[in-house]
Amino acid sequence: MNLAFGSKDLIFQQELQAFLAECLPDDIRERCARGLIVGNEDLIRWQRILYDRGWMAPNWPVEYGGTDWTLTQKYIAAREFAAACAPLPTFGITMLGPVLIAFGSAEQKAFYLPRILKSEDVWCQGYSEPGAGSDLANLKTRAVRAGDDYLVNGQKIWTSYAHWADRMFCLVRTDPAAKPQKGISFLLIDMDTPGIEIKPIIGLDMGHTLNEVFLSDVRVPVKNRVGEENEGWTYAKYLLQKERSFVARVAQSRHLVQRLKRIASEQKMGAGYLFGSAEFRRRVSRLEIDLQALEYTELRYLSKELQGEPVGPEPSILKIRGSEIQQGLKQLLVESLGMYGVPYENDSMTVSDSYMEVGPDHRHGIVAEHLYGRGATIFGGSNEIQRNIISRMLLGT
Amino acid sequence: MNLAFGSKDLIFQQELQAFLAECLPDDIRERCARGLIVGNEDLIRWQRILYDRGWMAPNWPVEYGGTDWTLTQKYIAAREFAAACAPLPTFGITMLGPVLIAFGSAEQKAFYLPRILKSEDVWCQGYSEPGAGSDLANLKTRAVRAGDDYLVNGQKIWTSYAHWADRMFCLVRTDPAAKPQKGISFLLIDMDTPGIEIKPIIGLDMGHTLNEVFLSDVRVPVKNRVGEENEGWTYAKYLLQKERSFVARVAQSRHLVQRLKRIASEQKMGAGYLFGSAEFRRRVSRLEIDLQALEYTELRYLSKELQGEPVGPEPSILKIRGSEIQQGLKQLLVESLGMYGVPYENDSMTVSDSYMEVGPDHRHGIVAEHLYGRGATIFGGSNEIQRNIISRMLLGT
Amino acid sequence: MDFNLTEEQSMLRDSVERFVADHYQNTDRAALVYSDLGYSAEHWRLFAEMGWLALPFAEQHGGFGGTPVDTAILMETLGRGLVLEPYLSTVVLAGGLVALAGSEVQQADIIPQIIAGDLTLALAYLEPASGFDPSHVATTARSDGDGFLLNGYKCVVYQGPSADRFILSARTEKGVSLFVLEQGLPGLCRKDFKTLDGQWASDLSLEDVSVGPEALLGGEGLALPALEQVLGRAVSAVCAEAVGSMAAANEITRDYIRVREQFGVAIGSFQALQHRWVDMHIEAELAKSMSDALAMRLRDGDEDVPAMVHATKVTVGRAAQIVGQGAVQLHGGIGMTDDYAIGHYYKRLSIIDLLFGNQDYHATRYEALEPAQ
Amino acid sequence: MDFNLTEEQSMLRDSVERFVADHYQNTDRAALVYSDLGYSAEHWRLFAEMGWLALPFAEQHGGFGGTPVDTAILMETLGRGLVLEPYLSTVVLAGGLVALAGSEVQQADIIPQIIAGDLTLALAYLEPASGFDPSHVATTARSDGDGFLLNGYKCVVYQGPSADRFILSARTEKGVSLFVLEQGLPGLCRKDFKTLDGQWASDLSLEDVSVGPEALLGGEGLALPALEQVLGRAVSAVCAEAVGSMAAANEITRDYIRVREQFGVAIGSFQALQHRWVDMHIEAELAKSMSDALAMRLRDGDEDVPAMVHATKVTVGRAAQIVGQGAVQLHGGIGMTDDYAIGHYYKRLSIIDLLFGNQDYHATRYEALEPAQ
Repeated sequence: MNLAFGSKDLIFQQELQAFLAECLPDDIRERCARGLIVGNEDLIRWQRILYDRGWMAPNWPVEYGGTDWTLTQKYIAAREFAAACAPLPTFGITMLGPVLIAFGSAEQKAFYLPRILKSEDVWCQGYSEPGAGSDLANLKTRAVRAGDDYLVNGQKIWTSYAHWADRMFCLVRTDPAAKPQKGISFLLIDMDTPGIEIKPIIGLDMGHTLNEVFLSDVRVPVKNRVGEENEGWTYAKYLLQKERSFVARVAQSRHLVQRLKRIASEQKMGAGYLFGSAEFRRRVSRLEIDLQALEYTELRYLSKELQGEPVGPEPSILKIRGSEIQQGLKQLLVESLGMYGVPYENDSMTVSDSYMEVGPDHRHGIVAEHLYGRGATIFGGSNEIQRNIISRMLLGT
Repeated sequence: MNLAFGSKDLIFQQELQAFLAECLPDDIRERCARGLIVGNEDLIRWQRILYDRGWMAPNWPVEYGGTDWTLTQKYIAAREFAAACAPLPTFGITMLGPVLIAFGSAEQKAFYLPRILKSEDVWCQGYSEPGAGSDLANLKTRAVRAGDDYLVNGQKIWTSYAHWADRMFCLVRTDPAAKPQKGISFLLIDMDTPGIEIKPIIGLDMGHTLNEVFLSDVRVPVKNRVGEENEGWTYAKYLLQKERSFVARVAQSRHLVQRLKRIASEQKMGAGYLFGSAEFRRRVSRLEIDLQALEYTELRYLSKELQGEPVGPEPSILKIRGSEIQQGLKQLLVESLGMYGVPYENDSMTVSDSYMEVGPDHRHGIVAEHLYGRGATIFGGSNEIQRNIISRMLLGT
Repeated sequence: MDFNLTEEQSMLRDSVERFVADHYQNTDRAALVYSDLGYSAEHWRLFAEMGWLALPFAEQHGGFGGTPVDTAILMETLGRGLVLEPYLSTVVLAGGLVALAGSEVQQADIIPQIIAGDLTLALAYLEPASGFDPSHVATTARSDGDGFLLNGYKCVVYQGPSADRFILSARTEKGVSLFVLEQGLPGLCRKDFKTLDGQWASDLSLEDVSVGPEALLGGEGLALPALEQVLGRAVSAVCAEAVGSMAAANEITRDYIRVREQFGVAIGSFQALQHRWVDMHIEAELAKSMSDALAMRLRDGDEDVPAMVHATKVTVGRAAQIVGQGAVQLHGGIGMTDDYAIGHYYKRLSIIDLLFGNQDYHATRYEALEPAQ
Repeated sequence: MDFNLTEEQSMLRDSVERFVADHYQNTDRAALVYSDLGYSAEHWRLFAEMGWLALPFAEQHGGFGGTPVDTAILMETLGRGLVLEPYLSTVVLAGGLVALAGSEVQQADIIPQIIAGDLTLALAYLEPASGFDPSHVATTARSDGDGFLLNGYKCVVYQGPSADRFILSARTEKGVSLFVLEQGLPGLCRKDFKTLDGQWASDLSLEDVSVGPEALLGGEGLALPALEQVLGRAVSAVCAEAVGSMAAANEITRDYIRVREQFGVAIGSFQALQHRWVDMHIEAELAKSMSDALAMRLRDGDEDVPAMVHATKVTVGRAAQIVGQGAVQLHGGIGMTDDYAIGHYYKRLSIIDLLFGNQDYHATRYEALEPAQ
């Protein structure tokens, strides 16, 4: 047993830190630090910097433009990027890339992967449907062969950033007669194809990140199908597993703890400071300790993975506890504002940088991040679903 | 809307208080105040005092030796008895009496009811079986007609005070072919009938209140059946509903709060007093406030009942919250002892009055009551079952 | 002992229920939220016509002499509909202070106008460094001839943009005092903003705002007992409102999980969801009992009212969090959208948890009533 | 970074597992609990033979120079079996103090005897008014010729009846000091009792107990740093033990709810029970990570060890409560009986929550390391 990272890893970590300190633009760092959404142009600006450094796709193999980082180094990198308040990698990098690399045709890889690396394409994920949220096997969007095309009809929902996207990777039903999890195919769809209509969903935070995507007789060339027809579920499951790595979000939560402590020791509350409230203080330290436990758990699981143990319920455990800690911290951040938790403007995050000029500067972003964060226990497999997964694996009931 | 009790009720309350102050023996009050179990002889000594006063069976009609108290007065009485640390009424009074009065034959009423009032019979309840805990419909104990008798074979479990009991009221299966909830009969069994064997179950608290009761070819006269054959389930349900009134145990919990505050403000903990710990203080006040809310909820439900509204999920709500508060308070009481939560003797409650002569006097009884109290969320319909009941009534799912 | 409504109280509830059904269930609440006023002037006239604005005031001023119990009944029903009209600011808070502390002249001036629906007011009592403590006042009112010169900063004044007048706390030589200020006084600068729960509010900065002696409400330096008493009634009012909002949120959630299907069955058939809903229901039930009892205790002027105010706000605050968060979670994705009603209930319930002091504030004050040794 | 066991560590774990399987899974633990000794002298000889009693001691005293990680591996496995032998008292606590603070003479006297299994010790550091604070010592040691006269009262000394010697803290003119006392000294009076977790313990009262200068362990007045350091290792040891007990409790519970039927199905098919078990499992997983990390940090002598000690005890304490209470609840009636194993796990886990300081104590000390302004 050994807690320390090796000296090579420590040098790697310093290299990352130096890069992030020098190259991450201040305005982008500032938005991320406040939990505000980073606009598409800003995101691309940052990604071009990453691309120039060769670090755009840490999770891809070197031959496709990825890195040769070890699993430990990938972990360190994810942590350092988050600690430095860099934007998270996009769907194209985290989700589509691995699927194309594993299951795509040579042409698909040659065409799409470089475009993702160079930020020439922004991708969105067409997964959920009104009747298929937790239960993806219930997909209804139909794709029917018509010559060299599929004719796609249906509706997707909760599609993050569809309004920024050039393309969508998408699950569609190609064989309605098959069992629910069979008969699904994986298509790549250009968002400017006729028949696609995007309708914004305004969130609890009054921001626009989610969308409905309506597909009416959308023609998708058969060559845009990834892998075999009716085998899309297999690829989706592969992708889901990728999605669940590094889900604990420890570095992000640590940043929340730091913000919280800074505010609580600066914020006057009547006769004293907020941190003088023993109850508030205790709630902060409980969450800080929980976060420490989560971090060691993440490291312990990483060390099992390095040893070659197969992945079991660990990602679900990290997701459940990570999201609970995030929500707890965001709740405390809102409480730290006292009555300044009340003001809220609907365009404070995405449409413009304008925000209320009332209250202390540190309040900017906190309520929006809190509201948006209520989704952490809902999207990407709700915590109820995660508990079912763990139960199925360990109780077998 | 009106919170105050009427002046008649207030006079009634004073009368009760005066009686309890004068007539409840100090040694019995002391054992109850510490949450220790009161021995059978002591119990009977107290019941004879109640009988002389005419208050042995407040929940029975006057013509059977009960009282003419209104529902409000019964509530006040239950509260005052608990607040004065009087023993709780026994199964004969609370559970069997109402069933006999509603469904018993004239002979049964004439014979059994006076004997209960005079504490000539101690009753136990033969309900649960190894395979029928939450699911009483799964009863397996068989009763087969043999002339004027039933021949009873089977096993009961969790039978409180069977070792003190003269008789047992008991559910047995008389028609195995009927649907699970049909074919059950309600029998009155003398505990000295040949074929009955009692095996103590030692509890978590190392005390002996629970038992297994084995029945082998036990002859029970048919005249000892209450009501119709195969209709026992109906009577049992009636009894269950009686059992769930006054389940919040507010007065008992208020007594725990008082003990807790007294200990916490007397108990040195390092440099200060326990109550100087802000976290401990907050946990006490949270529970005290919860208890206040529970008490007003009990009163609000009582006022609905007085208005004639049918009983719905209210008893389950009171049971869930009441048991959670009790367990929370008992946990805090143990914590208030610091390291003196560690000593524990196995006969401190029932077999003898001897207890460790270490630690402050107030520690006596606390750990035993805490351990015994873990059962509050299990027995009498577990809290999971209570939530199912509420869900069925209100969600209809 | 009786928690049931009298006939008159039932009639009051029924009339408010009808208003909510007619004006909030089938119209576009969002349009009101984004209007300049933030609520409907037409509704406000209806409030006046129904006599609701007269409810708590004494008969000598044209009021009905209603009690905190009546206010609670009204507020609970308004809470079911997430009603936006400024009853709390104008009637409970400002009206309450005028009725309690105002001179005869001030009462005769202000109360009939409130009752007629012609005057709205807002209360400015908190400051950026005060937390939730009304006694922590840095704003000053310096004697200046007959009158006063006010300087300072007040924060998060609900209905700040639309109120005709403010009642504002400031510190004079004699202590914390209350002043009635007209909108638009020179030196009184407003920063307006929308609130999380869809209302309008303002921060106020005061620079040498000059007022005459008639602006003083109640005795100089005597504001705190009146403020505390009225804030206690306001706690009762928002707790009742929260009780109504929680009942509605639980019903909406119940109806949703009964019909929403996943894995081929209604999600309400999953035990984990059932039990979570049951826990939300239990919280709401306990909150209702405390809210009702607090209103009765306020009416009856019981001695232990302060402890009961704090205990009720703690109970209702926690219930509001559990019900609000649970309702969003049980809705899943749709709970995260602005279009669907449940999110608005969640937001209002979150705000009520902190209005007039959050759980920590009230628990601390509750404990201070019975100090540890 | 590696949480996996080395080959040597795996061998240690396997050997302890075999011991537990051979001696605790098929024999009558209750008979040991109610024996005069409270554990098995034969087992203790086995501990010596296996080298476990030598594990943490330096090679110069015949030890193996093991680290807190090795102790944690041993304790975790002992925890799975609810093993009764006094490893914690004799080896971790008393042995740890002698190794850390003892003179060469004391070390050469005591440590080889411990390793041989010939000497057991108990630590007496708490008093009725001290809470969990080792610095709060009212027991006095007055200079008396060359030696000392001890007066005072020590409470809840685990293994008090069976230990050959005590290590006891008392206050001299120079501050808190440690003394080694033989059982049976004149004026040393013992009150013995069973503990909730089935062991023997004692309160000790001291009336003019006279000891020579050689009884002083470490420098006069210098006890606290050594005590704190050894208590930190003891926290690590009991946390590891709790991790083993929780793993066992969760497995026993899993196996029970898989087979126990109600309403015609295994109760493990009810989602509410499944999710509760999952939450117990998650708590145990997090506790395991903290416990492992603490052992490594203690071994590596990291700067932030005190914070980590407090954080780990808080985490493990909460997990112990949640797992222990949940295991009893999921068992239903049978969980409430003394016959069935789960109740004994619950009791030991409850005790571990308070040994060496409960959650409140450690959270407060954690916070004190980074004071609020």
